[in-house]
Amino acid sequence: MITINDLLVMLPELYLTAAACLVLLFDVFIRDEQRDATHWVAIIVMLVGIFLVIHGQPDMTVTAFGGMFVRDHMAEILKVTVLIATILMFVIARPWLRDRKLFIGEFYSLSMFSVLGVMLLVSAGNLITVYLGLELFALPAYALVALNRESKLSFEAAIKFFVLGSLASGLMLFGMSLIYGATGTLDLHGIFAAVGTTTHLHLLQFGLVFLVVGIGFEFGAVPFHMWLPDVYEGAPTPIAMYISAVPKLAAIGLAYRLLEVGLGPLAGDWRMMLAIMAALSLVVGNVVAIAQKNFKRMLAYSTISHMGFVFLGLSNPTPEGYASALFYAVCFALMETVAFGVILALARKGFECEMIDDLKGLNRRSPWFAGMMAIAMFSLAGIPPLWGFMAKVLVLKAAIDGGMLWLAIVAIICSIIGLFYYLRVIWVMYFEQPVEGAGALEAKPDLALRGVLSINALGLVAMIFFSGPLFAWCQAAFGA
Amino acid sequence: MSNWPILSVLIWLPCAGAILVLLAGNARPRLARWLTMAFTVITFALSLVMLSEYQAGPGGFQLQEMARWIPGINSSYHLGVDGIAVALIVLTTFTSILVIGGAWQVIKDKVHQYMAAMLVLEGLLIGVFAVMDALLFYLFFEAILIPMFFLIGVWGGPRRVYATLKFFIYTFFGSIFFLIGLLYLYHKAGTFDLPTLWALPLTFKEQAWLFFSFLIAFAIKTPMVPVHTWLPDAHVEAPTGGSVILAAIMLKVGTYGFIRFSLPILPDASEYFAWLVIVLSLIAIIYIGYVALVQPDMKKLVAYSSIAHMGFVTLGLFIVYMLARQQHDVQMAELGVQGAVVQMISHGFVSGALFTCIGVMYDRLHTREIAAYGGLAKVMPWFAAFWVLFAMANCGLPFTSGFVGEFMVILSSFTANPWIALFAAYSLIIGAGYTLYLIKRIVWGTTPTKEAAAMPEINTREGLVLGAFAVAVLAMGVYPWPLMHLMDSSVSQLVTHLLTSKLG
Amino acid sequence: MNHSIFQMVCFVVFAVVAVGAALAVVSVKNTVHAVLALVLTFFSAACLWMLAEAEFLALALVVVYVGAVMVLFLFVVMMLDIDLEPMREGFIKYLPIGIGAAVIMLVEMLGIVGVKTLQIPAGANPAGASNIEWLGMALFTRFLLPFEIAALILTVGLVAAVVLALRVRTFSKHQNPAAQSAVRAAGRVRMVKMAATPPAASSKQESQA
Amino acid sequence: MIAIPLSWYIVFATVLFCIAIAGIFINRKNVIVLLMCIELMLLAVNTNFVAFSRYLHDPAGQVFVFFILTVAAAESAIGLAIVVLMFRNRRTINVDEIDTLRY
Amino acid sequence: MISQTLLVVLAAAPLVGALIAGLGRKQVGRAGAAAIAIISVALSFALSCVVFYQLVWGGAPVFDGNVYTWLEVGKLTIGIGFLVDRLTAIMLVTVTFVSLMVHIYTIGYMRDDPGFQRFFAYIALFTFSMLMLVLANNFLQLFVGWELVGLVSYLLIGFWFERPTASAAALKAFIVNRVGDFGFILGIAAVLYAFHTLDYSTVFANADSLSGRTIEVVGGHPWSLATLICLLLFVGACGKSAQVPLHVWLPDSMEGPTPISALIHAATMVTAGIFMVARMSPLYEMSTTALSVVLIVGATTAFFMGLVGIVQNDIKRVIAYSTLSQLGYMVVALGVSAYAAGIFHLMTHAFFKALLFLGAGSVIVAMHHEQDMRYMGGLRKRMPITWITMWIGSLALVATPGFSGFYSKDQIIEAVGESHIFGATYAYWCVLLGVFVTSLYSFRLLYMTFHGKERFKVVHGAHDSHDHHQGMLAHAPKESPWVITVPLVLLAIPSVVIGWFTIKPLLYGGWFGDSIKVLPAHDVLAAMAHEFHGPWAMFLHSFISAPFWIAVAGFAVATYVYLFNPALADRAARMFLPVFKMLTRKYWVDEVYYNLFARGGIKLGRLFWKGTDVGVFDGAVNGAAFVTERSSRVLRRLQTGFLYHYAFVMIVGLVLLLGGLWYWGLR
Repeated sequence: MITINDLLVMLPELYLTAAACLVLLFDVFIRDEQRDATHWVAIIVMLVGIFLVIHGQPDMTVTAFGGMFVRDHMAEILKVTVLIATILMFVIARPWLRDRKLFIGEFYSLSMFSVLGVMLLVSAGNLITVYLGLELFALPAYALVALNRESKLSFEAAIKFFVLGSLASGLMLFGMSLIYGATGTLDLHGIFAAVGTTTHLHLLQFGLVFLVVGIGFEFGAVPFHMWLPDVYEGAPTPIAMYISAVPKLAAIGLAYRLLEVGLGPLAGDWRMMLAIMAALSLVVGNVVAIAQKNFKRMLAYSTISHMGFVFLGLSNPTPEGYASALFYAVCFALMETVAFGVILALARKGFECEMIDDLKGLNRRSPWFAGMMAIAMFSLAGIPPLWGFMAKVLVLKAAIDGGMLWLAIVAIICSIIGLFYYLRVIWVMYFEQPVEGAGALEAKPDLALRGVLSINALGLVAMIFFSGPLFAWCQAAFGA
Repeated sequence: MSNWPILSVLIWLPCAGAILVLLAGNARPRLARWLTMAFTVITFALSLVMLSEYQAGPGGFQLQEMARWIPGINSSYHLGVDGIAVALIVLTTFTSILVIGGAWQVIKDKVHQYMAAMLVLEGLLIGVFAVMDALLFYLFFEAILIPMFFLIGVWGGPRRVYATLKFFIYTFFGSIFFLIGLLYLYHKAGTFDLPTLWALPLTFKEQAWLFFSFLIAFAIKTPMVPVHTWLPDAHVEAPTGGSVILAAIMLKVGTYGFIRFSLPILPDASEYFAWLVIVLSLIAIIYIGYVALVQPDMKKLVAYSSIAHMGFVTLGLFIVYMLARQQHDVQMAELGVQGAVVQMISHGFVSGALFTCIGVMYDRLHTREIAAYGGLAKVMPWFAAFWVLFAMANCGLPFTSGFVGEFMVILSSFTANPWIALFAAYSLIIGAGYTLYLIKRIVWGTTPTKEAAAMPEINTREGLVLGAFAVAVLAMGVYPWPLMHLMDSSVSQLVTHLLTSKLG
Repeated sequence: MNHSIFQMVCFVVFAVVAVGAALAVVSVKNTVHAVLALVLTFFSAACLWMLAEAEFLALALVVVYVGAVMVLFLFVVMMLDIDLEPMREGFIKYLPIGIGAAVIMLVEMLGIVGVKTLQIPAGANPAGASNIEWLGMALFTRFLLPFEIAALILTVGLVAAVVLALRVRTFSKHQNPAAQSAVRAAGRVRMVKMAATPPAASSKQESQA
Repeated sequence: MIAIPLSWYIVFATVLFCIAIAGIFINRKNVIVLLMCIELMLLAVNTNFVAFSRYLHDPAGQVFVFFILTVAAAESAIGLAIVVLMFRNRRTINVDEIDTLRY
Repeated sequence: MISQTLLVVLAAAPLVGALIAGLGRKQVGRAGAAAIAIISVALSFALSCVVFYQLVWGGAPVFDGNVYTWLEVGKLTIGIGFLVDRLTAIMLVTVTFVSLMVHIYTIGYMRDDPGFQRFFAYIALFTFSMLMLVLANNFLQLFVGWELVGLVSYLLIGFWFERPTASAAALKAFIVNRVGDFGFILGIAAVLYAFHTLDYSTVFANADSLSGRTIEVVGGHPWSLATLICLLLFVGACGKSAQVPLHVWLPDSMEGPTPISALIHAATMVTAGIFMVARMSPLYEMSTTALSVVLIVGATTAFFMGLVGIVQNDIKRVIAYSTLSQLGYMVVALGVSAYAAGIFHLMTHAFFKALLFLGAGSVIVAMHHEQDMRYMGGLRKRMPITWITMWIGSLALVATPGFSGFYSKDQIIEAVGESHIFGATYAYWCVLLGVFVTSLYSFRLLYMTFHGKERFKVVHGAHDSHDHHQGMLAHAPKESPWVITVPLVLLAIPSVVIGWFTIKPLLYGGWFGDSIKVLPAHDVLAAMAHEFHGPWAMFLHSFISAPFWIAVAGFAVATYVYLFNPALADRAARMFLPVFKMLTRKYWVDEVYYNLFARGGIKLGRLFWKGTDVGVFDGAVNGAAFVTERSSRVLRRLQTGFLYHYAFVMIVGLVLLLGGLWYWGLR
């Protein structure tokens, strides 16, 4: 029976559903000049969402709707991070959107629906909810990527994202169908329980491969990464920022739900697959990023390599391993927002600050933004004392503890290669002179943007002190 | 024991200072300079307080601090110093003052950023020497790269991009293997706390793998042949202050790593592979000596000479096993280690001074080509006197600091094996060769150009900086006992620790 | 027995038609034909589902897919006015690769699954309940949450499609709710101060009229 | 009572699935055919679910199919909207010509 | 009792003087610098005399104490301290006396030099360094002094740093000395290895323990530890005392101002090696092999370097080769365990060789820094005091009976005759023939300089001593001022008489006591003691001994050739051209060294730098970067931009994962 308790458990989601619909409606009655109202309403809505997620969080895992919905600490962390990342996107994107006449209410409502999808996905307790959450996240994302109708690149990115995304979800569904056939249930716990007794283990393993492919796509791991660079480059920059941060968090939830909660007993199979994908991602991502001239595209390849690191954590199917992967994903999401945030802040009407060369001499024009970008780059490169370093340490540790020393070594060698392109960004900003007439390098005077971005960047530094509590939180999420 | 966290203050005070200096902004260089100077001087004073609070007699790790950091992986904010660390910290704070003084009017562009980078660097370097947690050590160990990267890149020479990248990626390359090694150790021990790791039993195979993962990191940082090529490039492109810090302190981080990690954690592998390090050290001493001989660029020459001198440090550290374990001569082993550490400190002063000298010349003529100079003794007699003094210290003249460490290492290495001493002592000849050949070309002789003849004598500020270096160099040479006494207990504890095999 | 043979024959026939139609979908030159082939595939598949006693879904497939989605496809195909001639270039060239990859995949899939071992005896449907009732009960009890999410997805689809495809033409007449709601009395009615007496000329005209 | 072995359904679905996938990368010209291939793929998946559901006597599979159908409809809408967008921008829906984003 | 304070003052006074003279430039002034330096050295000299008195006549015991601890590692302690015994005392007096003379002399010699103050600072510093060396009570401090004198020598040779030859000579001197030090420090290391201490007292007390101890330097070949130690230490002595094959620096060191040649390169520093070996006598006595090596090296130097002196034309170089030769004599004495004789010759040589150098300096000043004897001649009338004192010095040098050099050198020759160790016969012939050679070049020098025709021209208006034409002088040479001549006279006196007074106590009176140790088996002096009946008897006896007549022969040849028949010298040179060439080219040793070590080193360095360092090490690094970048350019091409390729890649990934599962993973 569905009771009021079931509804209370998923209060944040219910709230957000209602809020998103209201924002959609609200915006209709708003004139273009008053669009700021939508903006701030959306942000407040999200902030309240964070409050609800944290405040209503029970100490232990709670389920609702007969196990369809699971509310646990892992979901909590992911939801909070996703909400934060989205708020950051809202704040940082506003001037950019305004310059490009994209400052429309649908941007906000679609984003919120997408976030809702992620929240449902990471709380899913059933293959059906997994699938629906995924689609609820993905469909608005396709639309958002295509949002800039004037752009020649936007729709191209969207069509690639859409076709490949649909292909991936089709593959995943195929896998789900096989798993369903082998276990006779769609409930993740049920599947877990049935793995031991099923007579169709091969069917199960076979389905597993398809699930892994779907997860790999969501992460953007090689060889299912092909969409990623094109989408990053083609999508409007705020959306690229969103795509870079949120799906990765969703994917962590997805991977944990499917692989551990559902198919934990098959860890021996899937962790090898993840390890192989990790190694490929690390190599391809880092190596190809070196040749990139477009900053967003470079970040895309860097993302691919970072997903390799996340897999490093996942390849150790213990609470520690998952915690490190979660930690990494959270950290990664917040690093990406800084990197994208700076180029968003520097972009102007008719000038996308997209090429790495556009950043030349930034330190002379806007030392503060150059500093934040430098922090982001060093953090992405995993140089201490920045947050990215802690994340790297934790996943490497997880891999080594999991007996994947070879993978850890591949990872570090690749991160050496990766260092090159991160440093290039910094040297372009600091060691080179600004291009003549590049007045655009002065950052936007938007106070909210500056404030939020600064807090985010300084957070990357400060987190070295607070990694302990966060990691403890992540560990607690997986019952360690 | 003091009850206030002096080590933490030492680490974080300069970092806090850096923030203040950054806030001073580009428009107020004077404020930035004075603020920086104030912070370095206060830090130095505090380091002297630490020196006085450290009790050399009992040795061991003192002034310990412990706080939770990342309990999830049993890594804590654990600080503590032994005699060796105390000495190195004081070296750091002392040199920092001189570097700031040296850069006073030389750096004109973005003064606040330069000064802030220097302060951060100081804090981080102190951190490296003061930590007792492996992960924390790694954190500081690597973090040094960031300010250094900016120092070379922003205020450096024309090929700075190549140099910084090479420097950064090279050193990162090494240390990342170190990280893997640390994580493996964690895997075995379940903690990053150094004392636990020192006591951790390890099989020989594990030790061997870990040894190489550590070696590659420290060898690059030290740097040892054949992974030294980043150093000359980095030095040549670095601004004077960067060079000084790089040579005087950063290189010590590598050898300090040997002392803290390789030797005590992996005694058996270190013993087994000591020959390798010894051979590399000897190659550094001789081979690099010859390379230094033909450098047309002063900074490169001194940079190569640094590599050769660091060879003595690694040599002194690794003959320990031959002495202590194979010949049961603990006395000589201690002499070797002590010599290595003294050499570290001494090299800090000497190379720092030499790079400062080169900086002074560069400020006047804007070239580092040896051929562009000559007859300094006539043009700038005081400066020439400093040059000769530091050059002599560089080739190990007695009563200068350069002599003490080399002397001790050579003495103890003879007992290990006369051939090692033979090759090491070759430094006496080749070291004198390249240093005095340099002196002959720039200090003696006649001025090659009108510009070179019109160089003004050093001003008071430069004189003070060089004078401070000179005092340090001479004091350490004439009366090294206080320094050794400071470290004696720690060194003997280290050697005692090394005597026990971990193989059980 | 006859009954079961009949079922098998039916299955084979529909399956062959469905596969053939599917092949046509990916290979025919004309997009409109491809859509129609897809419709045929769906029909055949619906029949197969019917054989599996999933009557509701079979019907839904026909109604929803053939009736709505495929029509949408056709509509778009017609609307876009696609040049058909160059559409086939390269098809033959890449066909072997495509077939090769597909065959390898097929072999792997069937090989791993071990089709022969895959035997679950099919029992009777639960007594006393039709397929639709059986499904309905599940849908609105256990699967209520997904049902709601699905509703949300449809909403999103709607919104997204509108955002993307709606082109606001300047000459078209459309409502602007924001403008409508922002209307105030002052905006609607303009009070005009007028002279109490009309000008003489106009009164003259009036009088002439 | 049905007499058709489960494996027949599975084989059928698999064949359909492979055709759909092959279609995606054989087709180099028309984006709409890509969308149709995806529909085909989903059909294969649905067939699987239906069959399993029937043989396992579990309604969940068929419920899943129901949702897949729903989502697929929404998906097609968005996909076609993007295609329309593309056609407006480029006056073509040729897959071969959308390679501005590369390397 | 000798107080430690006194010794500290003794040693530190010159250091203080040096610092004040050197650092206080304007504040002190030229006269002030000179005064301070001279006063400080005079103080040292006075205190040295006090020490000498206390030790010899005051009955004070040997002083051995540390001033402060220099180094402490575990149980090993090395201090800076003093050991004052009679050996030290005699060195102290000699060093400070000669140094004082040179200080005074410098006032005149360097009067017009802009580096006047610097010069005083250097020589005072030198005195300090030498005192450190002499006073040392342990090997470390010995090495400290050893190197410091090398430093000052370097600075002083390169004093006129604007001359390229001077700075080159300075560099050469330092590096060749460093080669010696290289051996020396290894020797110290060996001592530490053998005794676990560096204190003289302990080492010498336990020297016996060396017998039979071996060390395997080369696997399977145990070497005597004593021999190893002694040979390594002797390498140091070779460097500092300019013995073959490390002699090359000394002739070149004449680039320095003449007072320096007198002080450092004749009287004091170069004798440090002799002093050191004498000091180490307990160790050397443990190894006959080492003594033989010492003997042979010394003998070779004594004879062959003397030969080179015959063909030199530079007045200072003649004396320099003479110094080499005389140092060889001292080393020979050490080799036959006649340490006392070596020290004795050291002392007498210090006086007369300082005298000769200062005399030469006087000539050079008079000749406006013209040093080539071919442009001199007939100076005796113009500068009589110099002339006479130079004659006295030369007579002492050639061992004219009665002069100080006679007593010391004759005893050495005799001692070699008495010895029976390996190489003694060779050494005997060398030293004997060396007497002839000494006589020949000494009188050649006198004749070419002071006698015969004046070969210089006085051209008024030709000024500036630096770029003059050879043999052209602006003013006629005249006698030097009193600050130059007084030291000459003061040095001439001991050159004549010191041998007479000191031979008996020093050689036969057991005067050195415990500071020199000789095994009875080696003790040639003891054997000679039976035949010694006092200096007067020795003087008389000399006229029937071989050395005297050999010296007379040398005198006769020199007189005939250089005074009466100068053309004969050229004829002889042409006749024995190969020999002549060999001597003028100094056996080509310089050329060989230069090509082998200097140019060879540069070439090797260039090879290492360009070849190995840049080529291999850097090449590997840059190559790795290049390969990465290239592969990046290639790999990015995979991202073709075509949707169907992307899908294809995904499917390939799927197929591969499935294949992998099928192959490895199925259970």
